[in-house]
Amino acid sequence: MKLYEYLAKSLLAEVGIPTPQGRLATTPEEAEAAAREIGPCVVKAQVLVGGRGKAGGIKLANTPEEARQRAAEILGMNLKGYIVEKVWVEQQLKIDRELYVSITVDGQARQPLVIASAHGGVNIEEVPEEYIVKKNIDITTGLLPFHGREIARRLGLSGDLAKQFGDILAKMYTAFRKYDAELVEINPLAVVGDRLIAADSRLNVEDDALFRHPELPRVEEGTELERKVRATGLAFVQLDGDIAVMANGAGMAMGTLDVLSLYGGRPANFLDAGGGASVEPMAQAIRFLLETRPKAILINIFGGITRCDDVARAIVTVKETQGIPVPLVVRLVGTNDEEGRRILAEAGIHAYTDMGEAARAVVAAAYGEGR
Amino acid sequence: MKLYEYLAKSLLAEVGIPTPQGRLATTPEEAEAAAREIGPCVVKAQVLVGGRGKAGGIKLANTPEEARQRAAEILGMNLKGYIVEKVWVEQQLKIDRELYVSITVDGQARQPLVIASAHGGVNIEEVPEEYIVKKNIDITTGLLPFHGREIARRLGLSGDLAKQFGDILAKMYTAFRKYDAELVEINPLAVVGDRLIAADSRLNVEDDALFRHPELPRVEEGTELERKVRATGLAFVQLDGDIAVMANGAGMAMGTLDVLSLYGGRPANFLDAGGGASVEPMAQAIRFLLETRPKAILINIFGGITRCDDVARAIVTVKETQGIPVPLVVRLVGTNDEEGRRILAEAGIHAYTDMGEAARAVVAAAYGEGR
Amino acid sequence: MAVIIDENTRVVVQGITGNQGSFHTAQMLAYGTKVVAGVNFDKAGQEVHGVPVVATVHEAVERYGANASIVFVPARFAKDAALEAIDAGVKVLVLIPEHIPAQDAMEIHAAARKAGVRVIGPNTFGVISPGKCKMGIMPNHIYTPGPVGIVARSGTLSYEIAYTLTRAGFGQSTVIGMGGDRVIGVNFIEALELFQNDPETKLIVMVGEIGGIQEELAAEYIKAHVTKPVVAFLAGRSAPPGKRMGHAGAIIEGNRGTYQSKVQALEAAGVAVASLPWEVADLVRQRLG
Amino acid sequence: MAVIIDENTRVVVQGITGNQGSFHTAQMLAYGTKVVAGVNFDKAGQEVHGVPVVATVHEAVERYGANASIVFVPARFAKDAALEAIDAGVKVLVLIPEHIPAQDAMEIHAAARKAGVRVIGPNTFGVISPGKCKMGIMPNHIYTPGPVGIVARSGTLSYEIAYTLTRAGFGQSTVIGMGGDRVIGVNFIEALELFQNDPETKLIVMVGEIGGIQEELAAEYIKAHVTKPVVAFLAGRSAPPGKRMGHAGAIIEGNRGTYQSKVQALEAAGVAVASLPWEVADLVRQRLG
Repeated sequence: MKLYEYLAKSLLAEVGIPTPQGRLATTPEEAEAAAREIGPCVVKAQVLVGGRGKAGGIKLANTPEEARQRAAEILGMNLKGYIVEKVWVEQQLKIDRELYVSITVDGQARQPLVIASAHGGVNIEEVPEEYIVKKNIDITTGLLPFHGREIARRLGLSGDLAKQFGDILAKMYTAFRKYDAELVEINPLAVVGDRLIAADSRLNVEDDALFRHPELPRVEEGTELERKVRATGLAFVQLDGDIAVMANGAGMAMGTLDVLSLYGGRPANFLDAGGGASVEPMAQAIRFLLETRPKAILINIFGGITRCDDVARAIVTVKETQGIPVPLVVRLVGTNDEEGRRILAEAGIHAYTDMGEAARAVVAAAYGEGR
Repeated sequence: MKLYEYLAKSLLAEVGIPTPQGRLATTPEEAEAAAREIGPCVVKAQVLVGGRGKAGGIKLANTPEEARQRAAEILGMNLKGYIVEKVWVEQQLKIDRELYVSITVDGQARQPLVIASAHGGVNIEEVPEEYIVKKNIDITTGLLPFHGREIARRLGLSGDLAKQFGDILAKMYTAFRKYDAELVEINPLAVVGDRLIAADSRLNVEDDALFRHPELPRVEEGTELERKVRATGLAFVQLDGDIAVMANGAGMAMGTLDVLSLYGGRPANFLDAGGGASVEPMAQAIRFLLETRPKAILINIFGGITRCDDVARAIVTVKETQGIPVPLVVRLVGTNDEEGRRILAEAGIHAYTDMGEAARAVVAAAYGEGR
Repeated sequence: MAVIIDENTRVVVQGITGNQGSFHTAQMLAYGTKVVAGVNFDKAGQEVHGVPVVATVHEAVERYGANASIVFVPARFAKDAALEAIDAGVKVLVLIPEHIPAQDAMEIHAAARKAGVRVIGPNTFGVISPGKCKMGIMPNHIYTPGPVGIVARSGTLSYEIAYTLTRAGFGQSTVIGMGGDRVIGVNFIEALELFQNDPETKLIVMVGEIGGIQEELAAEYIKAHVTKPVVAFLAGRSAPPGKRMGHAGAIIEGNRGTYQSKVQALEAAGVAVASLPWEVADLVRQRLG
Repeated sequence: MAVIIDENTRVVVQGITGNQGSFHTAQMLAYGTKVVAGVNFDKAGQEVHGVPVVATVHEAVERYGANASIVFVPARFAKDAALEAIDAGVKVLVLIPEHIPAQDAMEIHAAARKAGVRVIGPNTFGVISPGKCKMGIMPNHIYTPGPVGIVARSGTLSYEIAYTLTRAGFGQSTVIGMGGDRVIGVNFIEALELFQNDPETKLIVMVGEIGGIQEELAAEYIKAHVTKPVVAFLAGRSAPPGKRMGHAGAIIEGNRGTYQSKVQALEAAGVAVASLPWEVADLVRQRLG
């Protein structure tokens, strides 16, 4: 879960990382008042989309009046589908130099990873490898002062800046652990005179650890339907095609989309019915698919922890309660598949065993045989 | 550093361990008021000596008046050299069963060690080995719920008592780490109806970690002189003989006492002049030894991190500033010993190289050749 | 021979009394897995499908000689369960739950590495050595013993492929589910090493997907160390960038982890990459005859 | 041969610019130890007795090939310094400071064990392989190469004994200071194992003291595994119970760790126990001729 900029910055400030002064504002008047306190400032739209600056969501203001005007311009703006409801009014900094530092989860090493660069202020993926310092942290002993010294050395920092760097890094790690972060990023970490300041920063909390963080406001990304489906615990992504797809297992769901595409089908979505969902959630998932008014539905199940009989019951439940008004193609193999097949047959639904056949069948049903 | 009972219990209660209700009192009236709140109680002398009960420092009181009387008896009492200034007025418990549990530092395993027994209420060293459960904790991952379950199983606990046990154990470990304890002990861990209560408990903080705990009041053990010497950072133990001894290194200091004893000397003290003390602290140490008015002084140095020239300078400093009115025997070998020997020679002090010779010489000097 | 588990594997099921734990215990028993005990502190003394329930993994190890554990407890309790199993001395640990926090997983893997425990998962379908032992949630009837080692990031897709191989007459030595999470135990490289050194395995099938750089790293490893033929299928060819496709790792970020980069890397390492799942069997046939 | 350190040991000194660090760097250099670098972040670029000061241990390893570190920083910074050295990849770590908190020491040893680093101390005088390498604070002139391996809980007392051995013509293979703390790295048992397997060592001298059960455990180990002759001296014969004699471990608690119990255990294991420090040389002479 990405956190809004203002929240991420506030949490990092809370653990002691120096951040620019800032105030949250929901009206131009509040922005003006904030600017009066802060001085020359930047007015920043609080939406979770990239490229806010280019889209006009970030503007400079040198006086309180300007801050009010800029806030008035930004509030209510539609940024890539999101309406701006809040702006973050933040102190302007006179930046002498820009560094980069982040802590993330390194799946290969199975350890936290610090990435740092003396070339900050740009997307780290665009910085040449030789300017990047990487260091894994042993999660059992944590981040110690020596990590700060060693990374500072490799960045070419010395003296008091190095000390400040180590201090900030230690506090980033504190935040990383405290908030179960998958990313804590300061970019740029600005040299302002003789001080280091986290000019811009991000804090993404891992979704799977949110149960440990009731204190954090939930931020839902995605379309309305995506949010609705995900709220039931299913992995769901809307795509721009017209054949709705449900499969179990992320790999299988992706594979189904791939096969469907290769046979000329246009998938309307990715839906992983997941690990061992029971009947009702799966029925609900099928209902969600029907809401998208697809030309046809393909259900592709290779039962493992998901039982084919449960899938069949879910399909029959939906058919019997609200009907399925578009062609439905089902493919069923794996755990309890015979029972599932029997349940479907009783409801007059044929179940394929071959994935390719099922994909071809749904393409034919959706677009007509002549295609 | 041992903590007073009331403080240890308060800190354990603070981390969430169920402890009996208690109040600290410095006057009989305060004890009476406490008992009025608490009901039938135990009045306990707050001194850091064992065997308080037998010495009359722990008494039952069933009414507030009795509590006042018992407190009046105990306050001001001399318990093994310590005057009782405070009593802890604690709720009486109806104990059904007594368990034992502690967390300590296991030097062999280099890990924290949980020791538990279903046979609590007595000194754990008196419990037969087969009734004792031991389990090391990996300090890098800490104490987890499973440790509680596994130890509870081996103690024969089940159901809610096991859950309470696990919860208390986890909190003991929290206290162990939070306070850099060398011992957290609950004995007895009392079964009172369907609840577990830490009827009596101890929390000893490691001396070497006290710098991390400015929040804890310092408790000094030992005689007045011992405290004064230790305050300078030296290891010092008063003994009942009459030859003052200074050596460098704990093993050497012990060895010197052993050799001295074997030759008929009676050591007045153990004093480890320690790892690389500089001139002034060593001079101060010699002054302390003089304060004990010994019959003679033996200084036995095998210089390593301690430099013999520094030792010599310390001796000469004392000799020149205040004089050394008793026979002084010095043995000097090791780092910079030639320089040390030269400095002493200039001050008219002979330095032995052989430890046995020096020990015999000081015995002769203290008790006369005829002995 | 097989890798990781075999007929000497004695399994304890953590969370045996739960819905999934109980169901898959029955399935594993039906497959012939030696499930020697299950763990639930509060239900110790009971039985599940004839398997004794004990209080802790330590008890399962002491009393029933368990040397491997499969975990079915809810994700938020998984770290405790996993560290319990490691502390109790099992040598193989299969973590079925999905949604285990990555930081918990890192702690689990750190402890496992220190103790020399092989971890499968989390968020895995498990591991099976057909005809010998199954520790997982995969269907029983789709595998058969044979010369193909399979290592897969995702479950169902690998069932699909194993099933086509079985029907085409190519049995499996061991099938390893790596798990779909970002922080996992046995990965492509470790699995490739195990299969390369396993005399029974004659060919290796990798089932990968978009996201991350695991397939690219595997390709480097294959070039340097693997002499046995390798066939791969990768899911996510049609996935748009920036969308997380279920698995924590399955997202194309920037120009990392795309379908094309993975196929290129693998083909450069001599791996035959199938376009459709059932083509894997054809590629295997060409290489094993 | 020698154990732990030899002529290939390349030493970095952590805290080289401090009083003790600087003094003992000079002493180690004078002894012939290859001190290749010192560490002090703020003084990187300077030199101490001709030894380059670098910012971190990693830099010392990368630029000067350091493979062993000796730590002189204040106790409260020792955990950080020790974990730095372990992370940087040294294989031998000598921890001189006393008063390192025991919980810090436990963390250090956990990390060291995981990384396969041999730790001497804390609160040790170090380790010396006479004529080859000295990492420690012991006087230079009291040792000479030879067949006796010494392992000691306390420093000065072992100097005393080494010095009498040297004067009696018995040189040393390696002298190991275990350190006086409760939580230490190389202990009697590990040292005994090293010496038993070292062809150069013909006899082992243990310098123990009251408190703890290390000598008793060593006695058990000797009975089972050590074929070379062992001679011991133990300090604290005259110490009263309940008084901590300087070292964290040197206290007789209850009936554990007494002089008598240690002597009995060692003698039962065939160890010759000297009553006076200088008798050790006589006992060695009787055994080595």
